[in-house]
Amino acid sequence: MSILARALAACLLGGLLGVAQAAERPEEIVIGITAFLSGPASVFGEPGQAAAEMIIDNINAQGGIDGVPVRAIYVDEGAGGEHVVSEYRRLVQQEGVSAMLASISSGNCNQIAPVAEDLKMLNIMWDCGTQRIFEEGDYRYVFRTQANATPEMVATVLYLLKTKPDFQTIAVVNQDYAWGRESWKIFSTALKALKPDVQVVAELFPKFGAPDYSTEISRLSALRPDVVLSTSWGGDLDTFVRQSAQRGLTGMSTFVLPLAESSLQRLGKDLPEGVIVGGRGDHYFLHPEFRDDPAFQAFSAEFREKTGAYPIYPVFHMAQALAALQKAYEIALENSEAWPDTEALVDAMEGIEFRGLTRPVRLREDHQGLEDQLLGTTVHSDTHDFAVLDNIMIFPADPITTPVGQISEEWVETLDPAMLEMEVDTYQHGQ
Amino acid sequence: MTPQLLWLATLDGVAYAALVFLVAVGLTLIFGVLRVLNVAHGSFYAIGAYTAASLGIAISSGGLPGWLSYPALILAAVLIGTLLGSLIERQLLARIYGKEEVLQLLVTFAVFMILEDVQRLVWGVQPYFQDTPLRLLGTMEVAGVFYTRYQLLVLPATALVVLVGLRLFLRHTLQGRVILAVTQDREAAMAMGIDAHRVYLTTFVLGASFAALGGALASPTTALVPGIGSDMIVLSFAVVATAGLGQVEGAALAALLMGLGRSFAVYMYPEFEVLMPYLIMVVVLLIRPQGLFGVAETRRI
Amino acid sequence: MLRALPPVILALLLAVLPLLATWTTVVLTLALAKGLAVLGIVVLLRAGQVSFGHALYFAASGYAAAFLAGSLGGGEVLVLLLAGLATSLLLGLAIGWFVVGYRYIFFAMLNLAFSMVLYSLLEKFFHITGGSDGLRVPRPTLLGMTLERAEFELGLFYLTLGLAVLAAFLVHRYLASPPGQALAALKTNETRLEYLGVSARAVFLGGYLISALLAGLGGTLQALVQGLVTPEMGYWVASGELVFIAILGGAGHVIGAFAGALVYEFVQIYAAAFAADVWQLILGTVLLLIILFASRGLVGMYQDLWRRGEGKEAAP
Amino acid sequence: MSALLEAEDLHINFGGVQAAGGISLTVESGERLAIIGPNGAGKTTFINICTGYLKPQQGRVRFRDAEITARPPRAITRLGIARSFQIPQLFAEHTVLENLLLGAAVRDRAWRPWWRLSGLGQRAEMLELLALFELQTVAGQTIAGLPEGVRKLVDIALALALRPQLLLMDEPTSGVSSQEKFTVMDTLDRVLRERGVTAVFVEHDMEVVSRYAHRVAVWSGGRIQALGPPDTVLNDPAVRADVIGL
Repeated sequence: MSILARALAACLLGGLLGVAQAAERPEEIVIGITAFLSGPASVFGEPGQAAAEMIIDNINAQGGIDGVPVRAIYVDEGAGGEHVVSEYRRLVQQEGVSAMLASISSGNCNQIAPVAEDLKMLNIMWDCGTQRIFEEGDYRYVFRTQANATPEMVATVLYLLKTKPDFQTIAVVNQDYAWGRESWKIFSTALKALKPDVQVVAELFPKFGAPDYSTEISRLSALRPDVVLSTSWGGDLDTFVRQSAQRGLTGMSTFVLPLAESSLQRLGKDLPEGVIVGGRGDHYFLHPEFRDDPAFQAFSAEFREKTGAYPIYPVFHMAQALAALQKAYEIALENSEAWPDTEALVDAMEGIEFRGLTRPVRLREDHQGLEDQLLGTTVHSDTHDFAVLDNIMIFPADPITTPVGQISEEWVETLDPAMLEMEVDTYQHGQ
Repeated sequence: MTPQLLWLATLDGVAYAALVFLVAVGLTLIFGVLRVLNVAHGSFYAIGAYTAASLGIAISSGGLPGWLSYPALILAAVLIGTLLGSLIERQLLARIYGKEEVLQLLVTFAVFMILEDVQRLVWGVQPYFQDTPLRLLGTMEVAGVFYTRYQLLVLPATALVVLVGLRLFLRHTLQGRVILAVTQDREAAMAMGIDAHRVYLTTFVLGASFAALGGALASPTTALVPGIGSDMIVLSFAVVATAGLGQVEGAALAALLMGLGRSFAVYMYPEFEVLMPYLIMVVVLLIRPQGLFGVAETRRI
Repeated sequence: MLRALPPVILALLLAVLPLLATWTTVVLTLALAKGLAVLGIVVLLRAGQVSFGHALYFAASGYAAAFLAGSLGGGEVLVLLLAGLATSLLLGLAIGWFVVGYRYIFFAMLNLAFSMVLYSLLEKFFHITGGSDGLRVPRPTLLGMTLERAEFELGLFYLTLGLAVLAAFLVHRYLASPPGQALAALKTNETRLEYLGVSARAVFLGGYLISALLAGLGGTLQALVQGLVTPEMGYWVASGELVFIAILGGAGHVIGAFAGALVYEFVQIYAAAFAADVWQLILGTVLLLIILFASRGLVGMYQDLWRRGEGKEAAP
Repeated sequence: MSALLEAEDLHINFGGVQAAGGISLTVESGERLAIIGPNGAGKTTFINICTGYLKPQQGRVRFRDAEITARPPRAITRLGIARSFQIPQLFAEHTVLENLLLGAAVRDRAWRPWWRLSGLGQRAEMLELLALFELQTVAGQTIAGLPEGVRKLVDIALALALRPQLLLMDEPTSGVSSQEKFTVMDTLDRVLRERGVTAVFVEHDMEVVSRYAHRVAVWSGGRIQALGPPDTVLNDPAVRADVIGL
């Protein structure tokens, strides 16, 4: 009769389906994955989704996990924080998911962690980098299968000081949200600890997803800082670098972009030489230690054929998260005959060690992943129509990650300049 | 605030104001005649931008000469302005002129929601880059800083052409004077036998084309992503309300005020950049509710 | 009174639904919370005015509750509700004092301007407001009881339902009362209202404060059930949505606000599940059809349907 | 008889047109004063000034020794002055009865937000007032659907509902058919006398003026050209020429 009545009947039907929970061996393992599938950040979410689909297809091709096929449901972070939280809750309560891989944005990770703990749902933070979650609370159901802001920023400072030890001024243009603000706090504190005489000439925080940086670029062009740092990523980073290159700012200052590994191919020739680039972990499609590894080459080729692009760090992070989940199921199945429920999976995740496509990662007792950090400097090459990395250094995770139980911003203040002498594996592009 | 920074802030402010003016002038023109605040105006901006980008990509991938991308901007604007403008005015707005103001406002809000999804369906969610028109013109150095000629010269020039052109059109052509007449006093104009529907259609198409032109011109300077429509529309609300609804020249000055306010904020208090336009709007509306140039209507009993 | 039967049945069904399908609890609470804010819009519409910035109070009260809950490490729901109401009352007075002097498009625009100022402040001052990620609202106690998630959400649902029914009744009585009718009189002839001996400004300020309180109440409830407040709660599109729902539901009757909010929330949830990126298209089209063919909204259609059922000619 | 309303040297002009160029007039309590004059002579402007809708550029208005020159209409109404309008000013979406009840509610401060307007105690009084003007049959109809003449009567009834001491009426009988004109004026005259209400009314029909007015003021070009009992003023050749000879 009225729309109202039909709508209510529909949701009654939907409700009944959700009530039957999976008790024993399910006929499929459903996992929820949140990622940016719209907006400027979709240049991250789409490859992440493609990687997940590819890996899950491969798992199912070998009969799934212990014979049970895996299915993924994707939630678009682009629809805003509230949508992600309510969709997350709907998946857990109505779709009966066994695990959740949540999210790219640090903001969403902050909001989801307590909700996951509340819903008692295994939650793997597959890409977000905010270190505050594990430092401000201890979680049973929340894990991070990759590093966090601290090792990434400390490694970047070390690489910057090893390659350009005598720069005087620096400016920052970060996105105005959790990641942008916190990463700058850690980077600037570490830099002051290791090189106290550096002067910060400008701190700019344009809106997340801002389409136009012309005013910021004009201001930086006038100030001419030695170094311009930006931890922005995805579409925002592409826009910022393109507009800076157009107006010659990249020629005047050394750009330090700790997340630009993900933009190399998209920026093409717009990304000049001499830019310091990081990959939030040891992720690089020409990774010196794994370039010749057959599994790495096979994955990279299959991914390129499916998406037309080389894998970027969100792809490696997705691979790591799924590898960890698979390993957890293996461990849980070894421990007991019954099909692992969430509690069994969570116990298996404690202190787990696993390998995605590059160096292995180990989870500490505070559920934080220890992941080595790779950085390099861009150089144009004749083999690819976009910049590749030279003078690559890989920093071991342990010395540059905040010890368990300490707060990053305080620990970073105590860094000792002697750290600069740290011995690090270094590779030139040719090798 | 050295003279150099002052000069730079002004240049950035003018470039940004030019863009905002193009969108705002269309909005104020439509309100002046139809007395409808077109919430869907931001969608014309966005779709104009996407169309220009698509044409540009087609040109460059088709191997055609780069300079063709300039006329492509105008073509995109006219195409979107006429197509979408006439479709919406004839099929929707024409049916509700008699209805209450809130319903007219909501029809355009509904159209805005529909077009937001249409954008997503047609152009997807991936960012679009098409900066041939910008790159071809190269950069120039001003006060030690490199500016793209496109942003420094083309945008303000186009805005000026549109402002002067519109002024001449409104004051010195028959069609223009008819539009002015309907703006000043709709009942009197109708009484003199002016065909209101034709005037509404031409005004709406003209206004929509300006917004699409604003979008087309902006496409080389920014990444095109879903949501650029909603940000631009609320900013042009601020410009139009500050200038005074229906005031064309007023919109130019208000856009300049907002552009400079925003760029000076980036230089002095970056945190206030986003806040400036609305702060200006609140202050102006509190002092002069009808806007800087608007005329207060008194009620006769 | 036969005509009132189906809505009563639906209301009872609504009350029982969360017991049948637990996942609907949060959706219904969100819909009722938004319905309260839409009820505020209905009050303003009765005076012939539209505020295009009313999500300002929705967001401000939500953030007030979030700050208070954050500092108290949870606090009590009733205390947080009072904090939310106090915030929208103070803000409503401060902004209302200026805004009630304006009418029609100027009233809409000035409200929009104030809401965008708040939105920019919420989004920009990261260290205070959490910026664009917003603030988490730790779970407070409900009537003194510390509850687990499921019980808390169910308790909050029934509290929201109670508040919604109470608000609907009070607003219905208010709109039929002398100050309420004076609000409607303001719409048709403000001059004569002054000539009766009452200040139109005072009448409108009364209506404005009530609508601000309703929006504030809605915002606080959403903050509590969602456990999260974001600047988007106060963005202009959110204000537009409130007006949209008022017209969708039908501004002629207080129930329209809640009917519209329920339909809106369910279409949003279901569209997100089945047709992710066209839910705005669906809702936009529904609104167009309503405005063009049934401008008295769902409630209006229901009344016409019932009248046609009784053989009487449909209302103009 | 004591002076009820004193206007003193009122000046106001709109863009060069002098709507009031030194108007001084005293209205005695209990009298019926008619105001006649060509259109645009400033008759309505005078009412607008006395009721606070317009602020005079010069001059003062006093009501029972209280200064009311620049007071807003709502304050002046509360003091006991009501007015009806040349173009009826009513609440179009309300019924006739609701219009009057709203007036009564404001009058008696019956302003509780939980009382029902339709349930107010003044309902009987308002129905009786409507009955005086044979309006009880349309009490339940909304204003928007009513003909001009009926709306004019409701406009006057609404002013009376406020129980004023002074009633200023702007062309009360315009829009009413000529046969009904006198029945309406008889009723009005009786009601005003019973309630002891002083009335000033703008009128064009000289028959009505001579039959119902105690005194007549002739307005021309924003000034009072003549003032006195109807039979002397209406027969004055100067007045007949440029005012009545229209």
